[in-house]
Amino acid sequence: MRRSVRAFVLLLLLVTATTACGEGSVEDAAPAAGEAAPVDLSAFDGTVRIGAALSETGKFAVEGRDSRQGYNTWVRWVNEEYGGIRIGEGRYGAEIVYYDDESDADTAANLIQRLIDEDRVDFLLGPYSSGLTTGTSAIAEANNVIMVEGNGTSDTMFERGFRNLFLVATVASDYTKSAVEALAARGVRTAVIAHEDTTFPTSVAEGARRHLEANGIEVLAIEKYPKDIQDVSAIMTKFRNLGPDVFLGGGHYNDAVLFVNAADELGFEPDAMLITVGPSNPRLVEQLDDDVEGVLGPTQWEATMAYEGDWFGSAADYAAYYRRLWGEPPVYQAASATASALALHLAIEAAGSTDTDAVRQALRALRADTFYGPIAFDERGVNTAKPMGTIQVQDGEILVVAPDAAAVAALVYPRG
Amino acid sequence: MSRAAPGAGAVARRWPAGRAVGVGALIVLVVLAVLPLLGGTSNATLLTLTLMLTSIGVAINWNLTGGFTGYVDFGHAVWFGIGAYATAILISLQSNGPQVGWPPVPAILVGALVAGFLAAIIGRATMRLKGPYFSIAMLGTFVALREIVRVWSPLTGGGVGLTLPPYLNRMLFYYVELALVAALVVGTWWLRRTRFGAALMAIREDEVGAETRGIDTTLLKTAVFSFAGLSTGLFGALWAYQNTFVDPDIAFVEVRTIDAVMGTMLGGLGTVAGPVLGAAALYWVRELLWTHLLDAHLLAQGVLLIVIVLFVPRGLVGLVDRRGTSLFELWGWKGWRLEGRRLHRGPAAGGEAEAAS
Amino acid sequence: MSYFAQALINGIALGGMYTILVLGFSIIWGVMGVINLAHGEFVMVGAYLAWMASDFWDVDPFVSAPAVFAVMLLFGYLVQRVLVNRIIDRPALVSLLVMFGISIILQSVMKVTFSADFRLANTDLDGAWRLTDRLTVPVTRFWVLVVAVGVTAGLNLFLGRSRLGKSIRAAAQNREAARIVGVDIRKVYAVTFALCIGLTGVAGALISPLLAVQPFQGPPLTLKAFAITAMAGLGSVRGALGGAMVLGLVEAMLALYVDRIGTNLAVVASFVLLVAALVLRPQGIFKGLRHVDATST
Amino acid sequence: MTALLEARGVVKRFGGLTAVDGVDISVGAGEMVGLIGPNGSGKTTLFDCLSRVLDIDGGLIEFDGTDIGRHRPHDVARLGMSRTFQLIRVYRDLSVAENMHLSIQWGSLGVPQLFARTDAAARRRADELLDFLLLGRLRHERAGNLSGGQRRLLEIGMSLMSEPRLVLLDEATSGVNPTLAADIADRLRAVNSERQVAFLLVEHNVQFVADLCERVVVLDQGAVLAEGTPGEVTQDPAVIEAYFGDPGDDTAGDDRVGNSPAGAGDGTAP
Repeated sequence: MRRSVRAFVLLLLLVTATTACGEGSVEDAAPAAGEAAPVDLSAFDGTVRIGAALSETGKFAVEGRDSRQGYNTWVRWVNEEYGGIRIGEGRYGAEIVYYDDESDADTAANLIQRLIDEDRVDFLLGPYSSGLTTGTSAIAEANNVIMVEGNGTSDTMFERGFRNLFLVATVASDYTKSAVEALAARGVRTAVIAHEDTTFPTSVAEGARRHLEANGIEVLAIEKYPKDIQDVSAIMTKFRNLGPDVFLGGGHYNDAVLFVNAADELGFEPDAMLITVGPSNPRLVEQLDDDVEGVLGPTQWEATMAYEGDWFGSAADYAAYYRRLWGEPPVYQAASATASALALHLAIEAAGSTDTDAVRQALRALRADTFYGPIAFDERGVNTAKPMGTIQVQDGEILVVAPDAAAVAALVYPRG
Repeated sequence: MSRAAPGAGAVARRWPAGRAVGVGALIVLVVLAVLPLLGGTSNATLLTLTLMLTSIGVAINWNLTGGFTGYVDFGHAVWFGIGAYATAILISLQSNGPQVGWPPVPAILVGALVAGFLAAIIGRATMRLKGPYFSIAMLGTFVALREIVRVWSPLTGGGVGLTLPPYLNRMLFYYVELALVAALVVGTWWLRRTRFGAALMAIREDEVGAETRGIDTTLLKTAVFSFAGLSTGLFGALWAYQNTFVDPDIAFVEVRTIDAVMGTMLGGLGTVAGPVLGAAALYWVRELLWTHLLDAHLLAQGVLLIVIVLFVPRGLVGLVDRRGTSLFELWGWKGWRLEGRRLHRGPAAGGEAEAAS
Repeated sequence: MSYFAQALINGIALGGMYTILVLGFSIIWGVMGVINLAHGEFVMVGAYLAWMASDFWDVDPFVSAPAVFAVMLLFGYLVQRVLVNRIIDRPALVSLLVMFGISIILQSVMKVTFSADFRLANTDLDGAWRLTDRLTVPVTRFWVLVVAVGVTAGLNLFLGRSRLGKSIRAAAQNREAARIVGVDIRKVYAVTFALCIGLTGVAGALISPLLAVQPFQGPPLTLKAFAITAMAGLGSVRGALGGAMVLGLVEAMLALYVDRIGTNLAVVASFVLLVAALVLRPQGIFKGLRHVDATST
Repeated sequence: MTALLEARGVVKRFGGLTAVDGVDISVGAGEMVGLIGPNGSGKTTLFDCLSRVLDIDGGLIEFDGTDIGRHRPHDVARLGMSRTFQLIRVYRDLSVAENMHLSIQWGSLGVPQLFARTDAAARRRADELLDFLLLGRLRHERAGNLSGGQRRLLEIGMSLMSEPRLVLLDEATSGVNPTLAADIADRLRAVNSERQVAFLLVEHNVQFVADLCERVVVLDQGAVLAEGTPGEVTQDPAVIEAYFGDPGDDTAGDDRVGNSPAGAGDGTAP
């Protein structure tokens, strides 16, 4: 009999655990600790509540932190400098509710649902990465909540006909556009492409192929490789034999290391190397020093770009403001995040309300010049007004070389 | 504790206080079933509960082979991924080409069947292996199938994956999964009392002995392995439809296997209630760790895992019923026994060593 | 022709890297029967040590490797005393899960200490030797290969000739018999584990200029070690070299001769080979230290 | 009379060692045959071959006219040949009755019966057999709590549950006290005469074999050394040589590693 009592107690514990899990943890789940100082919103006529699930932990922890700082930059600015969002006659304070999605798709979905249902946010800002954005944007769509984002750029998610998803950044397939155009102008004839076989790099590579062919450059080969690769010698050997003018490659930071090293080891010396992720990261330049000289890379945004707007001022002004808040210069993921929030802000003001339909229409109609570049969404919800920038490592410095409007240095071709 | 008829089956002895547990389980089920109807239960809560039910379901399935049959599968999540992918392929045909995509119900069912079918083929080959070799072969199968899905891009969308039309009725999925988990619990409870269940346990205890006594061990263990694959495939198929998006790296996640193993161990290996209690508790503990420890949550999980394995080998159920299966009765454990809290080597008091090698 | 020759060089270079990566894993499994699921994490820790030496004191990984060996030897000994000692002879599931616990603890500790940022050590032994215009030998990998072959030969000698080595072999083949003839099993296991973790640390040091160092780099390396060991035979030193070379060459050839998806296929190949090797020939291709009969209870 | 079990030229090798070297053996329906031989002579290995636990490297095994050389063990069991093990294989955590229920005639079960609980008929049969084997009052005892001899009886009971026509008994008396051994002999004789079950007995205890069997086969170094009535065989000089040339040292390379702890105490000499 004692045994049955114990068994019963155990089951009661389970009930408690289950319900605690379902109900209690919503309250338990403290919002991820943001660095933003608490702002007194009582001075405003009301509050616009915005939700975001970002990766505090897991494989996107670094980018997640940058994105959060980007969003928080806007919150600080709009509440402290700008004086609140103008809606009709009133001035509304802005508040962002954050959760940590642990870089995990299930958790991200769970948290977005929670933001919509429990926290009753008016709008959503995007998570980091295409994978997480694809899953969560479907939930936003199904619940008719607008999500503006700047760090999930795969084309596939804009082919689903969603009405509530907007991207301020350049879509993945256009990552290489300005670089390819600049190279075509320098007489490049042939190219090869290698990309990691995951969502985002594949979108980039497919776009690159289109842009190359549109500019009359022949694509000699396209090679895929899996995640977590440890050796790219074979790919580079193949490419060396083809002798192309340009090599385009990329996926992740580690791939950039592998490509640069393998090219060096195999004596593969194309006139230009364009690597998707990596060259815009100062750490890579520092670690590979000479080997990375002359390598090109796409960038959404750089502080040196010649963009300016009525909000935040110029790109350089934004960078200075950001540095004041966080003690480090902004990477483009942070700028994209700030720009997403800014686009939403402008649309709310234009709509004069926080009503989803009104704001959606305002976003569609939005035409604005900002520190991040021009913003204008097409029918898919993608900002096609802003071109993708291209940087080149020159004497160990990362300089914008294309498009011409944003360039601060001339493209060096062929590289050293 | 009185027992019903003599020879009520292997199970009755191994599962304590059947009636109290049964009543308790029924109460939990009723609470979970009525909760959403009372109103005030948000979609977010439903989603949380659904995800928890998913991990409970996968743990129950893992326990079928890992706990009941003694074949510790380190690649079980592969069936989740296969179920998810098969369904996604069938449903998304409409958005990709001229063909008409399948409606969800048949797509989900066929998705599960595909997983079960593949599990039958692969299980037939890998279940010849014993102990860690089986585990490693399944781990290899997991990675190999994930990479094959990635390479087979015309069908699977390669690394880009497939998107499904969003259909997010949280209430519906919650009830479907609740019913599935309830059915699985009742099913495993019943299975343990049947000849089939007794035969599985005979395989776990002594496969050669079972075989010489006329049990077609290959057939039975492959059957239970395929069923586990099919059932986990079903959860995968439902998940794909809720997640609206699959790619190789989110459909095939090692963590799902690890959670199933850890949850089952925490609850009690080879018991009916173990995986349910364990997976629920793990889900809950993990939520706590994540919210309160952030960076250190992985560390805490690692420590927790080691502590469970070394010090609570019979799991939560074992705290109540000493006769639950201990880890030490699996694999090459023949010489080891657990008496009280301590491990002993050598024959049981007054007993004879069982056949080794 | 030079195309094939280059593929051969790439494959052998890759095989050298795999050899040094797999040795420690294979011997621990072969001698102690413990499947070290934290293997990749020990590689990662070794790589971090070499990176620190390179970044803070500007010491080349090839130079710091002996120091890394010593530090990891000590670390391995500690882990063995505190945890591994408790799981030897326990059911395989116990040791697998405990080793897995160690692996996530190491990941977590490194993540908290160093953040998830990528690091890269610097070596002076980089670049390439150009044999012809179309035929080059990667310098770093060449030296990794040299170390790998040296370590293999050394281990072979050690296991074959030295007293301690013979004890290790005896313990691997029949623990009870070894105990009867007076081998101190605990000591042998402690030495074996420490030695192998030291070796694994060296592997980490050597690949620190080749692969970016980060807390989550371990699991793919552990899987690779699995595949090679299962193919080659548990604890077989020569088998590790042979298996690593075979896998390196297969991957290099597939990647080179299949267009578009060759590199993807190479990864598929290593795991299909793993499963096939286990199902068809569980005892491995080479004769290992431990007798394996994977299909009987 | 055609033999129930007919094995010709059975060969089994382990690496370089030939454990069973061209053995011929036959057992007629309802016959009791003894199989004796010094340790390491290959008796248990031969049993493993006959019951198909081990694959054979050569020779022919027929059971009831069916070539079972490639059958799997459960098929053999379903044809009506069951066995016991030298090292007892009972499920220690189950009760005596539950152990019996695990040894039913699995081959005759349809799927619905597989998913049902043990039926009344099987329970009756188990109870009946347990009573017959003097284990009736222990039926709810945990098998692990039985004495060695009682477990032997239980294992014999399990092997009889499927109504076999031939039972291979491996060391039925090892680790059993003399009183119980006599009981076992008595029960075996009764089973044999009442149910026409044939037995092939591997035994150390030659007296036990001599009491039960009319025919004995002697194995040495994997080959048949002698065959005949117990009287003839024990007088055979070659047999005496084989036994005393290799004094009954229990640990000396029996083909099964790991000896039953109680195995050393029983009578091994002829």
